[in-house]
Amino acid sequence: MRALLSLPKSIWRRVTGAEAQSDRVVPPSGFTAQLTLFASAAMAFLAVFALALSLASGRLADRWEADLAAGATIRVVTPAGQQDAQVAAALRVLDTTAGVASARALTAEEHEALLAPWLGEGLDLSTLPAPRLIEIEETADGSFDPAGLRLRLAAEAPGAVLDDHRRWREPLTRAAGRLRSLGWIAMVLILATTGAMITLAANVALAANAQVISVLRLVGATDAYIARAFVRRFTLRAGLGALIGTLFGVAAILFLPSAGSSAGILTGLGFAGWHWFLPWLVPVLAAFVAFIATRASARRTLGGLT
Amino acid sequence: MRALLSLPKSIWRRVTGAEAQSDRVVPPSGFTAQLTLFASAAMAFLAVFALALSLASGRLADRWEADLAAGATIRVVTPAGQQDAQVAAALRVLDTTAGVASARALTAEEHEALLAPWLGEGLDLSTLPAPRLIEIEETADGSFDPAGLRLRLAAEAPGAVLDDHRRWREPLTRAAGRLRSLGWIAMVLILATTGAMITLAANVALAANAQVISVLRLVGATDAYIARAFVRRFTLRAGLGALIGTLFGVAAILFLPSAGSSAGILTGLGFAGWHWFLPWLVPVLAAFVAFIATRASARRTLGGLT
Amino acid sequence: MEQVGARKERGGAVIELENVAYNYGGGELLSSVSLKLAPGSFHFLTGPSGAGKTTLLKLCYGDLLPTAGDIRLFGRSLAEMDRNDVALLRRQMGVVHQDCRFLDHLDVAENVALPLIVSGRDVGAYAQNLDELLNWVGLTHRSHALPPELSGGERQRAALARAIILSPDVVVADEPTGNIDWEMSQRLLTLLVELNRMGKTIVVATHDLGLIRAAKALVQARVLRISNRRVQLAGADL
Amino acid sequence: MEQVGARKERGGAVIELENVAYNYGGGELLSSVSLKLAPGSFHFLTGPSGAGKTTLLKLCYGDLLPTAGDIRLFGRSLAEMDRNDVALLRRQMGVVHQDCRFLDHLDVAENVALPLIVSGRDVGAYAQNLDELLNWVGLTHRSHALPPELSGGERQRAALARAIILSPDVVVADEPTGNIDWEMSQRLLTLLVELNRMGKTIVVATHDLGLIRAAKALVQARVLRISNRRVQLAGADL
Ligand SMILES: Nc1ncnc2c1ncn2[C@@H]1O[C@H](COP(=O)(O)OP(=O)(O)OP(=O)(O)O)[C@@H](O)[C@H]1O
Ligand SMILES: Nc1ncnc2c1ncn2[C@@H]1O[C@H](COP(=O)(O)OP(=O)(O)OP(=O)(O)O)[C@@H](O)[C@H]1O
Ligand SMILES: [Mg+2]
Ligand SMILES: [Mg+2]
Repeated sequence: MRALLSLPKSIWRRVTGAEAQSDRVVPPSGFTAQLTLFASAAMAFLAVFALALSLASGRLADRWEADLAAGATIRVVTPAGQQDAQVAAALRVLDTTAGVASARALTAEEHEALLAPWLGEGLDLSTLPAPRLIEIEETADGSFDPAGLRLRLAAEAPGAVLDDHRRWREPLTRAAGRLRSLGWIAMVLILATTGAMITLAANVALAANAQVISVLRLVGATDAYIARAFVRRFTLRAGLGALIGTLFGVAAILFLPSAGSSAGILTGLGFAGWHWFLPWLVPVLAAFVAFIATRASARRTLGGLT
Repeated sequence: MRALLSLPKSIWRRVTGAEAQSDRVVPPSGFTAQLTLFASAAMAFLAVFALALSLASGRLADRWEADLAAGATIRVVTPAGQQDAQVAAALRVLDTTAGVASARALTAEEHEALLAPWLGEGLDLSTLPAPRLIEIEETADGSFDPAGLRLRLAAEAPGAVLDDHRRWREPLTRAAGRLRSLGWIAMVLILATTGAMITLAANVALAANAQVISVLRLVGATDAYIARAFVRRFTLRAGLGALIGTLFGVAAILFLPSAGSSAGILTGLGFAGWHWFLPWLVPVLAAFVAFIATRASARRTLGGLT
Repeated sequence: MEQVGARKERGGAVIELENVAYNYGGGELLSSVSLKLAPGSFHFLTGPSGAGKTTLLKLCYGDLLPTAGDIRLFGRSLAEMDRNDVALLRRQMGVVHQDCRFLDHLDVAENVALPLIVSGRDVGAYAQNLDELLNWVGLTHRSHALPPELSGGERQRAALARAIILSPDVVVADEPTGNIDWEMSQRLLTLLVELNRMGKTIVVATHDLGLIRAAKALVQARVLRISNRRVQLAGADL
Repeated sequence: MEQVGARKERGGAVIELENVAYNYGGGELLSSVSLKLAPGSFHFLTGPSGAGKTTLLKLCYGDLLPTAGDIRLFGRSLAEMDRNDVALLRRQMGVVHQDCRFLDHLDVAENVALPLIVSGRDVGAYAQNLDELLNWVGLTHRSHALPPELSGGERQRAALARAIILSPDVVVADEPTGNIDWEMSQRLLTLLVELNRMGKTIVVATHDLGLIRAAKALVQARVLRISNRRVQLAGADL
């Protein structure tokens, strides 16, 4: 921790020009400074993770959404000779079904890929009288009626069985959506906590400096002058702390060992494309929150002291 | 926040008997108190989530582990009449294979359940000449030799194909393991952060009270007496704050809407059985961390002031 | 900008209290106090401990607002001023607080220069002024010490130096010699008298009758005494 | 337990400095100071501002350790004591600090009772004692005020009350009359003299020569003067 805290301190002195006369009138308040720096660094670190989680689950939800966009499948199970005819019949039915955007019979390769996990690779499907699958893509409003379709299929292609994917898709996308909102809620909570923490730290500093304030007033300092010194200091500290936390967070995410492709959520925990830009908003936001919080708290304190 | 902070304050007064004479000598230090309460509540809240995440991914890993514990599968693909004979032959081979703990042919129902997601439910496997599956359970040392087994099977049951599951299991359990350790690392980070935050808050309080300490010394208070007042206060505050945070965290997890069974990680984010006991360790730990941190910081401060 | 309605009325009073009453929430501490301190006058304020000397001075430099009556500083009513005006006003009034407070993280020289700093003046331009002042109050050798390292008397001298560095029109000093030996208080008195001769208005609260007697030999000082919540001109017995 | 080696040697000194030197890191402030304060003696300590009066008193009550030489309090060397011993020792020494500090969150009565509280005594048993003491220093009507609400003189009186509530063997007072008017300082002096007659050892640092003269009329007091880093017995000129 020592090392962590001494580096920002030296940067801090430069950033703020702590030697500037007007800044020197507020005492350096060692521990409160460390507390502010540390708290905002820790919070920024967590915020970066929450952000990554949100974005990753957003991407996951999109992928699941896409994977299952087919909406529904029709299985055609018949003696081998009749399959092609019944597949064609089913496709015809689908052509005239409201709510179906397109329908397409899977190729043998696609079919094989689908079954490989369960039946092994290198399986020659043609030797097995396995069912043929038709993928249905719904229209955007997703309003096709499974019950009606089943009845029509029973009449025109008796071997065709409708398998509605929505029962798979919905819980999955709902889960991903929940993970995403969990991430955003965490973000908001973390920001609120940071705000509260910095407000409290600023209050601690202002309360501890009641005497400093009274001396400054005695010699003719205006409230704006006094408030400015505190606000500037806390804003810079919070921003700097958050920057450090963000750096650590981004570094941690960058160097997180990536799992195999099967580990869905975990591999995805990173930023992609312009999302790399988002974590850098964390320090800006933290500084902004600190600015607002400290200014309010300074005004309140200064208003309260006679 | 007001409401959140006024409740603990009133509890606080009771818990600590703040009116007790010996405790009154240390000033109530409003904002620092709020800061400590708030920080430890926030941290405990996060800790409970991290704990739940760790435990849930532990369970997930166990489940995947169990699901894939078969270690390997043998697919027996032959003309229908020969299946039973070849399955028996394969089982005999496995009986005498080093590293195989047990082997068992899947029943028709199990087989059906496995294929249902892909081929639809209510499928009658007997009408399809689908392959038969044999589940192999490895011995604990997991040292069986797939290449050797393949050779022996080729000789004795030519229709049997060995399918090594380890390529599925390993990345999955590795991913779950990583999620679990991420949870534990988060726990440790959060505890360390809490410790650091409370140490800093205690330091702020002690620094702000340098004058109180000098007055107490002037009138003959021993260092032990002074330190005790600070340590007791911070320990109780941190413990109380963490208790509040834990309550909120547990409540949040309890009322987290549960997803369908397909949403693996998310549904699992709760406690099971005796794990319900674990989150309550968070306030105890927080109080302990605060005790150690404050005592160290009080000793240092008291040692430093002449 | 810095001259808050400065002595528009040359003949008027610098500090004017009209029927002022004050209480800290309990019983009345001061009531119907009327006072006019003319520019260039020298006043002592005495009275038993707890009579309200410090309170009256705080009213005079706008640190407290009267519970009744009106206070006019430099011809402007306190009631009309906002905080900012009071802050600017303070730059024309040098105040020595009874428990002289400093910024403990700045050294003595910086503390004495504080009024320059907060009013945005260039401290460098006043360097000689500062040195002379420190020398005058006998703190040159302590100018780089921090306030907590000062002795009681050194603090009071530093506070006086701080009060007069801006060369204010009014100097208000609350027990400036409480911790100072006789010789040093004579020097402070001489300094105040000198300032008074330069036209500054001086108000000193003190319980040190010796100081008042010594001053009377040097300057035409009026002595105000607080008793029974009133301010009266003390007789010739002092 | 509370009597830290209390006056084993009846005839010996309560406070004994042997060849003591002190500096705050810079030049020597005190050097080769040797002193013996007999039990029941009354001493004044004077000297110009910044001479080291407060410093010498702090050495006498174990707040500072000498840079050279030895200090024995109640016959026990300071060098042998740890912090705990010093804390217990303080309960036998009532100290009035120059800038009398209080716990600002406790009221005056509680502050005065503080030595009882920190030594674990039952404050209730001392209630009458406390009331009398507050009455004596004229603070009964202010007993529920907070210290920042006191006037300068009220603070000094409260500090004196706090110093003597445990009826200590030694009373050390640093400028106890700096902010108090003549009448009140006469009362404080009478109180100190009374304590002295009860056998307490009294040490008072002051720059108020009037106080010293008044005391000499009441009690056989020795006057010590610090000058040139030495402590000398002041002549009959005082
Ligand atoms: N902030 C405050 N709140 C309540 N009472 C106060 C406050 N400040 C001062 N008092 C009370 O008002 C009375 C007058 O106080 P003030 O400081 O004006 O006296 P003073 O004449 O300066 O006395 P001294 O010579 O002891 O400094 C005192 O009894 C004091 O206790
Ligand atoms: N903590 C400190 N660090 C450095 N120098 C100090 C410290 N305390 C006091 N001094 C210096 O030591 C010298 C003696 O101080 P001390 O307070 O003993 O004087 P004093 O005789 O009590 O004066 P006064 O009558 O003004 O109270 C002063 O010059 C003071 O500035
Ligand atoms: Mg006063
Ligand atoms: Mg002194």
